[in-house]
Amino acid sequence: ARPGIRPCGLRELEVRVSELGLGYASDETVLFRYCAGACEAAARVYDLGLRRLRQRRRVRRERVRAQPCCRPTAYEDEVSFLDTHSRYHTVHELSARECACV
Amino acid sequence: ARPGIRPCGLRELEVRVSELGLGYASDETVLFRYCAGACEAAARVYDLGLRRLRQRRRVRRERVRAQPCCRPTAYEDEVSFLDTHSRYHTVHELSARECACV
Amino acid sequence: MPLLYVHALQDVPEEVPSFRLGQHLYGAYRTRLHENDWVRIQEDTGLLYLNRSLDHSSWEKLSIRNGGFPLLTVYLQVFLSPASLRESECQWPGCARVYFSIINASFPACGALKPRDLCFPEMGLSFRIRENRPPGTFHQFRLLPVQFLCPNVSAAYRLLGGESLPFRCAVDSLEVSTRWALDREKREKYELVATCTVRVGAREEEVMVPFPVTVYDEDDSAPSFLGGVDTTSAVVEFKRKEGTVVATLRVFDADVVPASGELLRRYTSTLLSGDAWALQTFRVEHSPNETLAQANGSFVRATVHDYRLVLNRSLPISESRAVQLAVLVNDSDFQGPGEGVILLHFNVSVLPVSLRLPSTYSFAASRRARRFAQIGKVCVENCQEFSGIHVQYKLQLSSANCSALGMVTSAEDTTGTLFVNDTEALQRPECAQLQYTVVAVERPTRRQAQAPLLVTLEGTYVAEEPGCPLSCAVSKRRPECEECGGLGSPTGRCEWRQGDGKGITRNFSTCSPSIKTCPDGHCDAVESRDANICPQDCLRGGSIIGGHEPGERRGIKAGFGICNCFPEEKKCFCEPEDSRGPLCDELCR
Amino acid sequence: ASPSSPQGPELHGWRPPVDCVRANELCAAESNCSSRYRTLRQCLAGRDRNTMLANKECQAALEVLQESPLYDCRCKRGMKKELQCLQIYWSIHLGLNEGEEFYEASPYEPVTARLSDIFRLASIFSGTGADPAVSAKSNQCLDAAKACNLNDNCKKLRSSYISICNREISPTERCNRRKCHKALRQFFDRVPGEYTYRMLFCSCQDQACAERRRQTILPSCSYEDKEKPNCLDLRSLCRTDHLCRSRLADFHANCRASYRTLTGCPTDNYQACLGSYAGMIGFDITPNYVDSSPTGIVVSPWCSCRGSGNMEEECEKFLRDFTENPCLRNAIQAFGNGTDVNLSPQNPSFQATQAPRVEKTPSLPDDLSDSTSLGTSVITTCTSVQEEGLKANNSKELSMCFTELTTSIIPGSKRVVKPNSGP
Repeated sequence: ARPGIRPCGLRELEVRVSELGLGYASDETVLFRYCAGACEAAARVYDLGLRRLRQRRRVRRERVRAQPCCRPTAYEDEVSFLDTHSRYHTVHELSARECACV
Repeated sequence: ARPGIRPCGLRELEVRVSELGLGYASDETVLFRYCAGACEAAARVYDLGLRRLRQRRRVRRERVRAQPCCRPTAYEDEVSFLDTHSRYHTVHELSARECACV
Repeated sequence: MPLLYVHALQDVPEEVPSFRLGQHLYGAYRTRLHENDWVRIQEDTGLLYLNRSLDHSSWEKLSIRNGGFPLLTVYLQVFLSPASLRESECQWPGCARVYFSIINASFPACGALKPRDLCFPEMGLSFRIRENRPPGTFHQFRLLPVQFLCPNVSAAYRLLGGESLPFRCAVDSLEVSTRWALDREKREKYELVATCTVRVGAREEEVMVPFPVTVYDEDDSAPSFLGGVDTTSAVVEFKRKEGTVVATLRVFDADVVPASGELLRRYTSTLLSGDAWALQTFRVEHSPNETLAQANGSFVRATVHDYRLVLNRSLPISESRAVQLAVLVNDSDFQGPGEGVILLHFNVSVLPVSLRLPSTYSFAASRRARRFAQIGKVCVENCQEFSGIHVQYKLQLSSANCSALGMVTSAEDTTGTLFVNDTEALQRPECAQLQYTVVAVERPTRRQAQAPLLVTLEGTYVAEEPGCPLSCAVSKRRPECEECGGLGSPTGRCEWRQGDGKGITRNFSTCSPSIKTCPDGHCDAVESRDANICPQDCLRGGSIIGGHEPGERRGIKAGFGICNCFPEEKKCFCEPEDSRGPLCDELCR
Repeated sequence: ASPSSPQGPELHGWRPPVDCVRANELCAAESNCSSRYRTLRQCLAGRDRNTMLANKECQAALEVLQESPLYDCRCKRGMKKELQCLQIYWSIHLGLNEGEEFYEASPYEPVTARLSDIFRLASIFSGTGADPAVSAKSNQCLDAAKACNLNDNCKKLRSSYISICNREISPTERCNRRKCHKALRQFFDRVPGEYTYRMLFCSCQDQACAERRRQTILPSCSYEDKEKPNCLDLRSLCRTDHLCRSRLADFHANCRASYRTLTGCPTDNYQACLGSYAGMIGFDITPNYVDSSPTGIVVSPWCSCRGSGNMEEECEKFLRDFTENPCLRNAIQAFGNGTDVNLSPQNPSFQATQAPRVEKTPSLPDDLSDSTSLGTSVITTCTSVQEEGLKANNSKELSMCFTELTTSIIPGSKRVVKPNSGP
């Protein structure tokens, strides 16, 4: 891994609900957890083979991913907040709870 | 998914071992199973939120994936073959066994 | 009707054979089919004859019981009294089987039979005669049933082979006999030819068939020293490990019995010595091998027995003594004359081993060296020869506070490896020369050797590049490799080894702390102290992704293209050079 | 005891055989039979088997058991409780047969399936539709590997034995041979012959193909060893294990060269021979190709006849059953060329297999063998072998084959009396 690229893991960010672009008008701040980082060490022979076959155009032109993704493997159930019209909302699976290279 | 882009699933391809680019000089043919296809329907609130935060540069410039990947969730144990020098090799996790949008 | 003569050769001249038939007829796979109501034998002459016809119903009963084969093959047993063998114990040489194949068809006209069938049995002739037996008759050519059923047929037989051979065919009785006792050690196979001139009416024809005789062996040869050598001397010095072969002597035996299954049990070897210590310290290993020995211009089988004197336990370096051992070899089956026993002599000198180190050691090391960098090797005299000798190397600090180095012992080649154990002292200007004493201690005797050891530090200390991985092996391109250091690098910088690029090869491209020691297919004593030093050699229980050949129990023996590793994840990757582009282009968003 | 006798009405106590596990249950349910069977097992367990078998009680037990279903029970390859069935079989037959025979009756039921069934399925399974004859030009062994790799079950079991047999334990220990043999047995037991035969018996035009064929069972682990044991010692070792003993007996029963059949095989059934050959793989007696010559098909167990003592001929005869066996060679070639022998309809009821003694066909004019007149029992003289002296020689067997008109002779006289002249 070159300097600066951390391996895949859980990151945290304090954000206002309105920044999430979900359309809720709320000033509340929530903790947004997400997955980020490199998955270099998680590749399998599958990835090597798929990449080579894709390079040789042996794989049909479909959405194909020849490398693991750093993605959540578990989510936080829900988060609730009061909007500016004094109405409560609950949002499911907003934050990641666990991450892995898949 | 728009016409032509099939949903994420298992695909099969008969390939010669030498085509996999792993360095094995073998004429044997194996069945290579891989995951391909679109994951539109699998997005969560997490993805929406992360995409928006990345657009707003609120997420540091790291490898971040704001959309589910079509990836194997299980692999075939192993496949063995004889190379042109009459030596056997066993390769682990070459083929996908199950796929999912993660 | 006469069927055939059963002949018996004597063991001793005065023996008179007497023949007796078993009660039953046996079928396939030795199953008892029926009482023998049809065939009788003449007690004195051994003539087998049909005493009662085998009618169709009897034939059918026998055939059904025998499994309904198209060809009814049955046998009866002929016993030689006085041996009181039971029906179920028909064992050669006291009992033999006579097979009858009974076909449900009428006998052809004599003229229709081919000369070959009028002269010789259809399965051919083949004899096995034991050596050292008095001469006697073992065959007679005439086919009695043919003679009985085809009286107009006349057959004259001859045995070709020349006068020098031990067989003769009597002109009148057509009996074939041995002329003298056979000796297998002289010749074990005779490929004779029998001829038969048959006259049926005006027609006369000659037929030839092989007449092979195999001579069976007896244990009539005593063991002897191969090449006359019964004594050998040997020295035990550096090779002191249990199982070491100290010396070998070979015994020749002209016999090939007992066969391999029994030989080890019946051909015994006993270690003899007046010295109890010797009996505990050595053991004998016996391995027989069949060989070919020259006899009268041809070859016969014989046996060579190897007797290896082997260390039964590892010897401490202090042990020093001279011993004489004998191995009593006993061919227990040998029938004489005399004893089948010989004595092999081993004179063994066990020398002590003294530990000597060179007068002084001096090494140079870079102040930029990283932890576990290997500085040099120490080794007592002849250490490369040692086996079964356990020497431990230690380092004693002479100069007060510049402790930077460590010593580790490699069991395989009994050397000590000097390595950087603490980089903090390398940064201090006052630590320019590190003085130690290296001590070599042998277990279990605790004998020691010492030598002064001086390490001169060179160059200036440089702090580690930020963001560099702990292990050189992580980098998978030359630039990122050489701009970082890693555990085990003597210069503070990793070294890129450019491979030959020939498929899966031992010479794969990789980033290494020191190309001299890693990767070399061997996870040495220093490298095994931390997984980050040389995962290429030491990875164990992890996975190697990509074209590779695993090492004997660990590491990468051969790899394809560039191999890099992630020790924390216990993973290595071997990928072709051209796949160094980004793992995922826009297509896989 | 011997393989199934002609079907049809119960002739002289003949009954259709059941498997030995079932026969054992039937016997256990019947007090007389179960007590005698217990007695027989005690007789066999005794140190000196022959002495034990000679005593009255053991003899009585044998007599009773000859009438029970245990007498001619059989087993099936790959059946559930195959090993238990074989143990029961041998517990009976070690009692019935006095001592070791060169050829032993096969405990398995005769195979009726034929090679042609395999060819049809082979092209279906492999999906290649490749008619074996067409693919003769291509590398058949490589095609066979492909067919296996494309079938999940075959691929999985093939990969399993390869990875086990190819795993080096230490510099001095090449592999774990016991585990390798077990994995090989599982492969040949659980994968249909359409795949396994193609890998084992593919026909080759070049050395690379032949070497691939030789490598099928990873001989460096499953077959070769530092030294070659004596073949008779190897046979004895095999016979100490019921499964190995059964597979060897089955090989002899189905592959032993017979001069009286079209194909050289006892029942003209190449499938039976190939099946029993493959059945020995994964045992001490594992056979393999001795070299990678494409056309010269020579197979052999890993053994030699050195150290045979006086049993050298018997050892060489045992080895020839592998190395110079026309039936086995024809069967392998037939499979490789995609041909099976088509037999004109024989007397279907007469399915009995070949007698154990291999006798050359007596040189009788063919027509004579049909002109049988009842009441005259005919024994044709066709052979008189080793009529040599009894005591000093190894004349274990004197073989005579008789055609003889009914007659009577005067015992004791050297003179031979003309036929029908009466005493």
